[in-house]
Amino acid sequence: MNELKQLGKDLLQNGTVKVIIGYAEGTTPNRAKPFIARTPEDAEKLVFNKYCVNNLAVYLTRKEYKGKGTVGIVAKGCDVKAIVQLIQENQIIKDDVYIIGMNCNGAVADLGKADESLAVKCLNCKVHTPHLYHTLLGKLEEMPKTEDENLKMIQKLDAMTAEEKWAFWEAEFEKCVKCYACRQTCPMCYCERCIADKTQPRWIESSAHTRGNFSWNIIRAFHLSGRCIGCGECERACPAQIPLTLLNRKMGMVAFKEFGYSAGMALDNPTLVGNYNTTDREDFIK
Amino acid sequence: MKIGVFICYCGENIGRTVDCAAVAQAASRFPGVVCSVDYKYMCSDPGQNLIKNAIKEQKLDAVVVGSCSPHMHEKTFRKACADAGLNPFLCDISNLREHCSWVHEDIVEGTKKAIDLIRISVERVKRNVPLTSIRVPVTKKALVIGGGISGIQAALDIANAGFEVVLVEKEPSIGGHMSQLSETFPTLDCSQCILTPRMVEVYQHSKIKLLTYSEVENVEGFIGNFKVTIRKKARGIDESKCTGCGLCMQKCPIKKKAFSEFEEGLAYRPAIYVPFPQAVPNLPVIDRSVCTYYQSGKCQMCVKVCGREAIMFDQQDTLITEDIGAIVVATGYKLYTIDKKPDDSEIKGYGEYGYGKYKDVVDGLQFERIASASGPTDGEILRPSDKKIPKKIVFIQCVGSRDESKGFSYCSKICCMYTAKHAMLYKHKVHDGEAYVFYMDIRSGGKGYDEFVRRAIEEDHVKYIRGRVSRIYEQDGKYIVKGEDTIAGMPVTIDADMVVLATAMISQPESKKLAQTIGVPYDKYGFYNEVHPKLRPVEVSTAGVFLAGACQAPKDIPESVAMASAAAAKSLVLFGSDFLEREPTVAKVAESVCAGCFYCQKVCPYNAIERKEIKDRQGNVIKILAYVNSGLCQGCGTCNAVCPSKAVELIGFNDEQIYAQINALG
Amino acid sequence: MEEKTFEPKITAFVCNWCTYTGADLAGTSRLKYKPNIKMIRVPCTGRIDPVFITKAFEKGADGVLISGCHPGDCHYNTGNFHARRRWVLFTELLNYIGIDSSRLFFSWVSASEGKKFVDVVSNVIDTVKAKGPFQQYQKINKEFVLDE
Amino acid sequence: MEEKIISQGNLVSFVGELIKNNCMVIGEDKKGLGWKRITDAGEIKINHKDIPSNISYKEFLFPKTESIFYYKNKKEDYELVEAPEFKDKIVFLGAKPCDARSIEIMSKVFNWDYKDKFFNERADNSIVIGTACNYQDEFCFCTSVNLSPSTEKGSDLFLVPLDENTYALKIVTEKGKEFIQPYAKYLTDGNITRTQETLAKVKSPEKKFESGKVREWITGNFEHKLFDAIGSTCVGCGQCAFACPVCHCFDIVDEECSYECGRRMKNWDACQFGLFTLHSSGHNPRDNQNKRYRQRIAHKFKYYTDKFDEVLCTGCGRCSRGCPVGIDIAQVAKEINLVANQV
Repeated sequence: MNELKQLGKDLLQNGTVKVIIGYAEGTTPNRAKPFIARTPEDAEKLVFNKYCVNNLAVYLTRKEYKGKGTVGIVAKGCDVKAIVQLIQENQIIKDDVYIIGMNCNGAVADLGKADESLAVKCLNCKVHTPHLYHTLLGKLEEMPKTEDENLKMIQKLDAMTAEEKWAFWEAEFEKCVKCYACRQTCPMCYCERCIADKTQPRWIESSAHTRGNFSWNIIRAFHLSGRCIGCGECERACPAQIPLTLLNRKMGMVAFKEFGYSAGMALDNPTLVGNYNTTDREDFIK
Repeated sequence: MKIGVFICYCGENIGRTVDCAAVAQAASRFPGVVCSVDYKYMCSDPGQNLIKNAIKEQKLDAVVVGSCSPHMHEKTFRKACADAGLNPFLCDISNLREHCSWVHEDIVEGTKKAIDLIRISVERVKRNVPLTSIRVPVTKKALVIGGGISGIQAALDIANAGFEVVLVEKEPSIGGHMSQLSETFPTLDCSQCILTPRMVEVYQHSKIKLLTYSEVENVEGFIGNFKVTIRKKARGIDESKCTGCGLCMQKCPIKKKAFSEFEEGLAYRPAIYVPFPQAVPNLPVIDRSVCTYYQSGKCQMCVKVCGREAIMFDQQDTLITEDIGAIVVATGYKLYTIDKKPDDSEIKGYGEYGYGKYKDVVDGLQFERIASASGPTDGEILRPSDKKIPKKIVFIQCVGSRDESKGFSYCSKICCMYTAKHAMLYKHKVHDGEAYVFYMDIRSGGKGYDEFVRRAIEEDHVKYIRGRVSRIYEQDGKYIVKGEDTIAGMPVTIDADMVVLATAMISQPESKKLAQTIGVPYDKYGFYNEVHPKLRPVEVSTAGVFLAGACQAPKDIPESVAMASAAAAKSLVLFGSDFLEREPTVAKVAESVCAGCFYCQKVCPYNAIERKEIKDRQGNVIKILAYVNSGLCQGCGTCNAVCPSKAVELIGFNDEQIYAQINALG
Repeated sequence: MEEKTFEPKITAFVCNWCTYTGADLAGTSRLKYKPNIKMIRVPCTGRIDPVFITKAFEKGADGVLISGCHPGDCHYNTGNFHARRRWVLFTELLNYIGIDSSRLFFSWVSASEGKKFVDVVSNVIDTVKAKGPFQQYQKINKEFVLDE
Repeated sequence: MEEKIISQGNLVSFVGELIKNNCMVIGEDKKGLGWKRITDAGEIKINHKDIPSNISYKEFLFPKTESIFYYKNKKEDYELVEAPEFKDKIVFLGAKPCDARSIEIMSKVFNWDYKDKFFNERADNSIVIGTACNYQDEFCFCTSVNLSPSTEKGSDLFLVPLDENTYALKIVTEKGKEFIQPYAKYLTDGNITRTQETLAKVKSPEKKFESGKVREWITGNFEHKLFDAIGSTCVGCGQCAFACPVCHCFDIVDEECSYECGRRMKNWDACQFGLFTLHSSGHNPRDNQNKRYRQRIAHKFKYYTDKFDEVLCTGCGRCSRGCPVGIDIAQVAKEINLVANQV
């Protein structure tokens, strides 16, 4: 990964970028963590490997970078999806980002464990090579084939009765502690004030009881419908291990099935919500 | 908070299924309610006085009236409140009649529901805020788009009332389709003769600014305050110098390269041309696609002959901006070209009729030119192929109209009449000729219209055959028309010399683009939609924009003119006051909350959401926020629903109010 | 026993121009329906936010009805088209969570469809009544009920 | 200190009887997510050699959400109804020393000027059955905050796993002694030497930093750029605070129950949230994540120690293990030590 360090150094040295949002080694070598390189010396610490699971696009919308020059970002395909969606939603300006695209062979689901199987998002990834970048680094390798247990679970849920579905989700949402790690790690949750924090009126009760947890998780899934780029950070961050990917991925599947829409794939795609077709489905409307 | 609740019996209308006294009693126990009364007729003067007095005496902060639908008396009660010094938007109507007493039978249940409804209203009204109507100034200048008869009429009416008009026409001359017509039904007076004086009047009118060969490029703003950008296309002529002598046209070496649009392709025109002799303005335009100078840099014959040095080859398009108060859209129609369409097209076309293949199969407008005294045949009926007089002529109605399988499902409305006219004109000029008309139904509603058709049949002996034509083919110089007479129940074959197709009227090809520019809704055919088909036929949902003529749907001249005058009248109503009063229920952005995702902008039907830049102390743009132009906003609230953080809220129907209503049900 | 006495609570969100007016027409035509339904008027179906629906369930609704102008008839041109697309997503989401079409209803009712309004409302009430109280939501609501 | 032996079988029977006596027995759940009320004694798991649960058992002392009182809307006024008193006996079963300490640490803040009845009702009714801990990973640092894997500090009763089927049970407090009295039948006499030998074998994690040094250093280095580097990657979720056994901040909100009544709620809050310090004026004194992370470190190692002479940390490592962006509090403290030593 010397090419990454070198590129980072050059970009910071020649002033192409102000900072580089990248990864550095975590507490142990089988971990990586987000890292902001500000000086050419910092660039020495940049790494990229299968432990780089975070979606760094979450940092792009930070206030400290707004209007302060170009920001470099080390981005996998899934991160680029987030970047594309953020550009579409006017959160970042395309020219203010320098994308160091990384050919990605998948990231480890559970950092620091002996079992290094890949994250769900990597199983069906269509962007091992990022679809938008300034410089592309890294090599693609053959990826191991893994069973998509997540998809199987979605299908299993689809087949359940309404009561069974409810029972499943009740057991999951009950666990929610409202730490909002799902929201905070999500690159698409950039609102100045989340609807969950709105107090007048309080549509979503801030208390972590089942009722408040239901409305929070339902509305969050709805707000992400057609916007979620499937990085899975919310689920990874959740201390209660609520399978949020089952929700967000399902909604992504709905968006694709109903409207042929995939979030973050192309800059000129019209957004899903915010546009309509006169022929949109309405068989559920009497 | 002091709230007054007023329950109306509406005679027995509410009282029969709702125990109004019990409702008032229950309401008096709601938190915040300081007075709760019931009365026989709340909308009557004594009833209203009851409200007014309570407001004054008890210093009420808000009022709930449990009565009929707000669509009935909201205005009445709001006014009563205003009269008593309470902001009218602090009055909420609870619909106890249409939504309760009239639809339920059991008085116990009806009363229970009425109490719930009042509770919802009380909770809502607690969150209402005083609002004042929005006053916006009015620019008293109209834009008329389209210089056909509708546009001319609208422009003249507005200008004659003393207001300025900008008339924009995309062609080099005004006049539109009407200027192409020979005679007009049902009077058979010469179209040019009645139109030309109007055209000249427009040209000479001190209040009308005429912009021909120009197109509307952009419309911003809102009712009373539009900012319109108009592209004035380069004619290649210095308008201030040209006298319209026509020498350039005569000397132009391009003789047989370009078909005349005005003559519907039945004649040629030079590269520098005035579309027709009576054109207004009488100024030529250079067709750059055929002019030798533009193609190869040579020739310049026109420059040589023009004594005024009026030719400007390097002239550029210019953009003109105008402040406009009202817009009349009168962009008219186009005729359907009926040739066979590609297989993937929604409209299949009529390849079997040979249009475009056989020169003597013409459409209605082409026949108008053939019959016109100023047309390519000087008014003699001659068929285009060999300039012979057709002895047998077939007219086919509903080509494209009323035909869902190949064309459009709507009726083009004027074809029955103009086909009868065509047949008559033909018979008047070719006395021994035979005229056949294939029709589906004869739709000749209108003053003198049916008489006109009867005249064609009875006096001029035009033969009407009820049925469709299946195909037309050429054989020995004749056109064999195969059809069916559905009344006789047998096939018909006519060996015609010429065929005239009454093709459908369709919307202008650019109609959708213009509609999106202005914000006019349109139907699937590209015709513009009025707000209400019966009661508001010339208004569109974008306030300050009115429709005239065939851009709305197929229609004939008298109807177009009437509609144009109506649109003019609507514009004049607007110009009658210096300020506009608008409902204050508009959306508003909380700037500290807005993240600038602009989903609101995407869903706004009125382009009312604008962008506002927030800069830091160094002048760097750090944030771009949504901003609602309250002049444009109509208050639908779609932005409010789609805003993920509810940074934009609809005043009058904001989240707090609706939340309170939902909560009051729990 | 409970089935017989159960009267469902239906909360409806209707647009001002079509369904609200259609309901007015049902009234002026003296058509009859059950009083289980209570309507909240909004300007346009485009204004209806999914949080209204979740909140209505939280507040004890056994069923929710959303109704507005037919596509193309929207008083605001396109509000209902945008609304419809969001509902496609939201119904799929709720269905996945376990709130299906026996609890959440959508309809287009124009200002002239007083009869249709009554049919829609009656169908909603009957369907929810047959389905029974929304026990699952009430269960998570339970801790909020103050014991007397 | 008295010491007894309890077999695995007896432990199950003991817990079975506790459950029968309506004790809330709180044990770690099977998935290692958190703690739950055990209803079947067969399910119990004394986790002395596996990774600690994601979330501590704090929620049973200081629930993630609880009602303070209920209110009823009256026409002119409100009627207030007290939340019901908490009377159940709580037994925390199998608390590692880093969990067992939490009640003592939190008690200080909940009994400082105002006596928080909600916490106290639960804490007073709690019995902590701790366990010696044979687990350690790169995130454990109990030894850096004055604890150790073998300490019985914080426990009322303390289990020392002697072998697969046998635990030594140390009776640590009077409260513990009183509690175990009725269940003496499950206990046999202990062997102190064997216990001591076992405890001596428990491996302690290396001491990573001096918490006192962190405290000292912060005093003079409030604006140090080190905090900027740490805060720059923090995403501001509350995972660390909510998983923490001793973080105790809460928020007060009112909630409607129905149209007529509502309740005032006490909910977990976290200093990493932007809203935590947001004034109603719109001003936010901690307007970025750097300041918020600094607050976390300062509260844990300085303010709490200044005021209560306790480090507000048990070294369980949950915050670091669960941090979605890999911020390791021990590493941060270590870095501060390094910087402090350079001066």
